[in-house]
Amino acid sequence: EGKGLVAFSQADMANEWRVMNTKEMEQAFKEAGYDFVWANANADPAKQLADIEDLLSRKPDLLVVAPIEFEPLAPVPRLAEEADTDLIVVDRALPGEPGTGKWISLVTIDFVDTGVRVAEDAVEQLTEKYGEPKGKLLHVTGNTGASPVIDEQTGLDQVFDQYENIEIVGTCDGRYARETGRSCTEDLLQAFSKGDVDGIIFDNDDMMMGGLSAISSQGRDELRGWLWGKDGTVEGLQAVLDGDMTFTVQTPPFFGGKALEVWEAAKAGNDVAPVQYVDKESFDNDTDAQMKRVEERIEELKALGVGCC
Amino acid sequence: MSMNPSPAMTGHGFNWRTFVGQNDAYLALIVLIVIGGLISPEFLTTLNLKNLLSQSAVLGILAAAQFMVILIAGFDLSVAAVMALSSVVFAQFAPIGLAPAAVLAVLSGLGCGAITGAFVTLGRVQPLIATLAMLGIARGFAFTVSEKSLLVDSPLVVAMSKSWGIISVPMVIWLVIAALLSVFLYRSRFGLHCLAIGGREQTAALAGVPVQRTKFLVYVAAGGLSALAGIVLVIRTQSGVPHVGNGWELASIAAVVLGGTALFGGEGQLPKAMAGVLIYQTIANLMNQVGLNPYYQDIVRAIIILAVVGVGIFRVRQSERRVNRAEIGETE
Amino acid sequence: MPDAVATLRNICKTYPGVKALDNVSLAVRPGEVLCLLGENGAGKSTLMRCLTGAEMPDSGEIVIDGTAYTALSATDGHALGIGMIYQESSLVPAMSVAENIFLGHEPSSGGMVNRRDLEARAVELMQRFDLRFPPDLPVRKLGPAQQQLVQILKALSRDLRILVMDEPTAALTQREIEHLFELVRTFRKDGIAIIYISHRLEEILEIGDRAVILRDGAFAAERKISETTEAQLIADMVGRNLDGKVSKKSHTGDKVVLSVEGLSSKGLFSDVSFDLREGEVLGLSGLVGAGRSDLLSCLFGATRRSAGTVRMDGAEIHPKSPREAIAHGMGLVPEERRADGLVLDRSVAENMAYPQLDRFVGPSGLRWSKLKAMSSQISERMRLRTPSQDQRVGLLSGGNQQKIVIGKWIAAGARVLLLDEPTRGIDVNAKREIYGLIEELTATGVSVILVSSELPEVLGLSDRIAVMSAGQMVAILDRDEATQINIMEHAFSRVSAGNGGIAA
Amino acid sequence: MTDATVTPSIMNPRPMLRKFGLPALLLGFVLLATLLSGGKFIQPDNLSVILFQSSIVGVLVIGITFVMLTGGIDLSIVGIMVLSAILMGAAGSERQQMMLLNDIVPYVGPFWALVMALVVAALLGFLNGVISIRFGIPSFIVTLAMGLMLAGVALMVTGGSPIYYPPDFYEVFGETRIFGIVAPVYAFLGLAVLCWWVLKSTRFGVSIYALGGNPHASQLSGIPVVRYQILAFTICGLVAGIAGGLFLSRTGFVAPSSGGDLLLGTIAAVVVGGVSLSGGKGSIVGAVVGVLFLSSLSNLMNILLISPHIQDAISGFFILGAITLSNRLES
Ligand SMILES: Nc1ncnc2c1ncn2[C@@H]1O[C@H](COP(=O)(O)OP(=O)(O)OP(=O)(O)O)[C@@H](O)[C@H]1O
Ligand SMILES: Nc1ncnc2c1ncn2[C@@H]1O[C@H](COP(=O)(O)OP(=O)(O)OP(=O)(O)O)[C@@H](O)[C@H]1O
Ligand SMILES: O[C@@H]1[C@H](O)[C@H](O)CO[C@H]1O
Ligand SMILES: [Mg+2]
Ligand SMILES: [Mg+2]
Repeated sequence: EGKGLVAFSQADMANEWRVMNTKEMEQAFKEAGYDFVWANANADPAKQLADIEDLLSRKPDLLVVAPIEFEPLAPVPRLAEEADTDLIVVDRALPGEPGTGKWISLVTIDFVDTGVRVAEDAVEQLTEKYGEPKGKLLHVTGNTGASPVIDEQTGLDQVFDQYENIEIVGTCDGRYARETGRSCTEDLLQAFSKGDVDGIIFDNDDMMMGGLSAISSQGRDELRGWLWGKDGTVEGLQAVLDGDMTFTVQTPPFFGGKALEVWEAAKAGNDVAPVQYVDKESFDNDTDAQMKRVEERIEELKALGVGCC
Repeated sequence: MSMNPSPAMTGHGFNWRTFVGQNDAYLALIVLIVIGGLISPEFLTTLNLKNLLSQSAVLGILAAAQFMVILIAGFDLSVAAVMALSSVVFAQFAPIGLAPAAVLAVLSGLGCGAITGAFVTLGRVQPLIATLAMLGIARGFAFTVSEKSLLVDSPLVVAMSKSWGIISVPMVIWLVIAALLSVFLYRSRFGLHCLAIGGREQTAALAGVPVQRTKFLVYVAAGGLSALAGIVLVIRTQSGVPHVGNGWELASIAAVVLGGTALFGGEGQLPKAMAGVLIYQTIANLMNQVGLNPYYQDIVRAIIILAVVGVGIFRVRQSERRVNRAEIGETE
Repeated sequence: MPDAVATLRNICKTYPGVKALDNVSLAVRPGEVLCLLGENGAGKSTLMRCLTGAEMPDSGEIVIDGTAYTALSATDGHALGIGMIYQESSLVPAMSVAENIFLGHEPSSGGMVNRRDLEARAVELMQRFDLRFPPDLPVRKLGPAQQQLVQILKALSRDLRILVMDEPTAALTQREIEHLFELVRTFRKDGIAIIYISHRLEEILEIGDRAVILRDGAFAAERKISETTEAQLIADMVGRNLDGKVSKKSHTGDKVVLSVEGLSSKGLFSDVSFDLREGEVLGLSGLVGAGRSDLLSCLFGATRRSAGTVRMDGAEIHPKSPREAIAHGMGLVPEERRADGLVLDRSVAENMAYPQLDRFVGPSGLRWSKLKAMSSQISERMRLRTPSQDQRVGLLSGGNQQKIVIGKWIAAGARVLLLDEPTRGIDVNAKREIYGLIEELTATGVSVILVSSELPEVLGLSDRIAVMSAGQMVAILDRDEATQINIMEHAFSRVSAGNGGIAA
Repeated sequence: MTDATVTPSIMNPRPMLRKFGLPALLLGFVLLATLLSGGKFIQPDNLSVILFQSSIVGVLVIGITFVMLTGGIDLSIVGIMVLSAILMGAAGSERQQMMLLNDIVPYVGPFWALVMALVVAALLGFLNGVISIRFGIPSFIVTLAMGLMLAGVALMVTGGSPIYYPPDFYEVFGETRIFGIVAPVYAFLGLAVLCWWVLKSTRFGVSIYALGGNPHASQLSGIPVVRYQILAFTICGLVAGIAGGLFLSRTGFVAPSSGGDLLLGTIAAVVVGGVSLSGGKGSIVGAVVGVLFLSSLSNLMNILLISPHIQDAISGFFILGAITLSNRLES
């Protein structure tokens, strides 16, 4: 009936980012006339491996994997080889050589770079505040051990290691979720009174929103404008406009169109780059131009059906 | 007696109901497999059966650990965390050599089991809470060993993830463990003592069964088995994964109960519990096979679990109705 | 006289709020049957549990073969050849007969058990009692009597020098009791020391050599059986003289309170009809398993009725739950009081109040003071021995527990009392008190259906006696025409010798 | 009572220990925490943070206590909580309606959304009760399945996306302070007091303990066992629904995957608080103390900036130690 079967293994469906990621993936391939099946690994690497085995035994023409993590999915390229199925990996990477065997391409985000961008903005702000790069920061992280958390940490460290007077004085695992982000912030605010710290870095905008509730509730308004996030969600961007968050990096969840393009090109015999980075954009509120861009971005996202009204 | 002979007391001819009763878990599995074959053309292929068996191996070994603990009327919520710990220990030390790495991994599991066992027996901490605490402890240690997953780059491990027909290394390890343990539990004094402790601890103690020692050993064994599951996980994923297995503690309990084990101890057969694992895993496999939207997969799984356990219980109730009164339900 | 195999010296044991044993000493010699007597809660079981290692005494010592121990473990007890048939069930319901018998000392080599061997040995033991059920049957499928027999086999399966039997006959039929006594006599010949606890004095007079009587946790008296009488033993137990015979005036009125017609419960009993009058005691006799308990629980709405009608005060009733039966004025004292009659973890007061909690609910919730006042009033009336109304029921002795089970129906004002073996396993004094209570209650118009396996009790208390056999009511005898003999004849009437009934 | 066998127990030190051992242990913890944190732990500000953080788990614990007293368990509380929060947020806010990817829930306005969510929560609890009690399937399995099922339903209802724009009510409620303490804390403590009273002073409460201790004897004493068991599950469901409201009022946000770590936390708290898994034993007070203890521990570790990696390990050892010690004190 259709042009062929495309199977997609999704890491989890725990946040809006993943939901959009799945929706767009499905839409892209279905509109192009393919049959589309997918499985949700619920953030469990062992389950994701089993999902991939199950999907491959249906002999799809293409397997798209959005890995939970790098290491535990090491067997995937070999499995694709054995099943004689094309493989495209999106978002996070897998061990092995994209562009060899059945693995056509890796379409990814550079998470280390995300960490670097956040850290550089923090250095800039602190330097502005004190006239020299110094200050104390708190860090509310995503799930301990998750690969973006680790990579972004690497990025942060790369930058902060250059400034001996900038220090991360407290860390808490906010598990990428809003409520836990709030609890973490509440506790950290108890540990550090007014004047003890300059700002807080959050591993995503959702946790930043939870942290913002804690800040309002505890009357720690001195921290408004000294929050960093990641993802560039509508609410996050709104917080940038409101001056609560100072900076966020957008990580777009849309890989389907790109994966389709890459696959069809490869099928047509064209050369495709084995590793491709999706563009990302930083959002800041220092200048009017930046503010304008944030407003625009909010509208763009709304047009895509994300965020509201 | 003249009025109500209990089923087991009447004659020795073949009794259809008794047969179904004694083999319910296997029959449920067969029914599921037949249904699978009918609704999905790929279900009964060699490749898929190999996948299914290999996928079941890790949960299967965890369920064997869980089975022993449930048999003595406990629960072990730490199985998956101990597995994760063992997998990272193994991965961490694999560069030194696979054998020493495996030994250290198993030791880490036995150690966790010993701590749990000591608190349950000497500290009189309820098993549920002791193993819940161990869940945290083992995860903490796992993250301390390695914050992120560790790739095991050994050619041997890669070789072990190959398969021959439906035979894979994880499957073989699982089945060997399950078979040995089944025979051991059925034939040994230790196994009988576990049943007695789970059935009525007070009675076992009065009969001179070394209750505390047996319990302690069960937790140690469960720790060791969980660690073996961790090694099998490494074979499957080529990595040690500190955060793997969230939710598997409840899945292992569900699988064991699907296999007809009494949830509160004292009754059960390991081979049936293993059939329960296959039922659990077959459901997951089938849903992917037929491409069921993941949004509905949890719902379907829930319904099947309820149905299998419900039918099992209904059947037990039917066969025991007559003699219910004879049960002396001492509340203790 | 041979030396003692075991001597208990100055044993003391205190439970929260109760001094269970107060400086008790006792010696037992090989080849004797030492009977231990005392009222409920006198401390008999506790003393013996100290001997077998099931319980640790607070002070005192246990001397065995010249070695003094301050405390034994269960394992020590087994190693020293001390076995006990416990009063409460000591079986694992889900395990087989054979597994239960050999639990803790399974014949094994290298830790492995040969089940065939295990079962063969079990069968060998079972033959001593003429028991024929399969050794691989889970014990929970057995009736209470057979379970009791398995417990006896379990004790006998070990090499014993001392055998303690705590109420071994409470659930047995006459025939099984005789088997047991034969065994006891063989043991005596083999030089095994036997400590026998029973509330049935006729058994003690038949089998015992010597009796030690405990009262309120302390030693009260010692008697040679050949030189004592039932009356003497009773006097020792209660500390005063009591008349040993059961008798009761008739208070039967004219009004039919309960009228049962063609009542059946599928697979349990069928076509039962009788009338119960105001103030009447209707005895219900029969062999174990005849269906008496099932009849009571059906009347009480606890099991389904498949046919027949029940009228109360002329109006048809059809209780589908105990709750409805209670609303009609019934109360059931079940056979297994610990399992079915009490919530052992809760207080005396609460247990007394369960059937009528509504009565104590005021606008601001339960009125505990009112509830406890009721409870202490009933306690006093029943002469309940408890440190307070807040005491956990599980900590009281058997007789006192039974008083609570009955007391709650008195408190609830039940008009028809269904008593299932109300005096099983309780002492003479408590029995007496319960008899008195029945008399007192019937005098006020309460009607009673009394199931009892003790014929003298049924004969002494009942105004009429109904006999059940294999699920049918085969006769209703007037008090003056009933004798032990004709009751037994009726009881056996539907149980042919061939299939032996439950006792075979 | 005139009784010779009864000796007064004033001389016995055990009851004293039993009574005061645990409070002493808790006091010890508070002192230790205060010392370690250089006084920060005991600051009124911090205590109110702990209370606020405890409120959600606290409410869940109150609900599950009812079920556990009957000898059952409810593993679907978090599922119920999340679903009811989703209903409150989705059906109660027009703005949210436009965001839902699936249009299964109608807009009914904030008040009716709240009512609807609570009714659904109670119904789900009722369903747990009916299936497990009427069909005799262990509640462990029934509620495990129910939890799975609700996770699926939450995804279906929302199409996977979270609730961002619940009715304003929740935000206002979450931020309203009375004597410096936020309203959700009052909701939690108020519910605790109410349920404590219910268990102590109603026919239902007294019966719950009875049937948890011995269902058969309770049945034969005329207690409507089945009805009360089902009622306990229903209350638990309803209370989980209330927890959903509190969840929403903490961050104005709920996603189908929210609350993933609350289930084990709830069970830990309730068992640490002395509620027995086998029924008939335990109290609301104990359970609430269990929650406050665990929340304080986690708050303390965060204040002390203990690495998140080993926090779980530390609290594991702490729980084991505390329970062992309190067992020692009691026996
Ligand atoms: N050995 C047994 N095997 C199976 N069921 C038994 C056995 N003994 C008794 N029963 C059960 O007992 C019921 C009938 O006995 P019931 O207890 O009503 O008689 P009873 O005359 O009251 O005897 P008892 O005095 O022991 O209570 C039957 O329904 C049966 O289920
Ligand atoms: N485990 C226990 N905890 C608390 N009190 C107990 C316990 N066991 C027995 N008692 C109390 O100790 C006393 C002695 O009880 P014991 O069971 O030894 O009496 P008994 O003579 O065997 O009575 P019965 O004839 O009823 O079996 C009673 O007051 C009883 O309530
Ligand atoms: O980068 C993305 C997003 O930040 C999201 O929050 C989770 O998955 C990651 O891969
Ligand atoms: Mg006794
Ligand atoms: Mg009976």
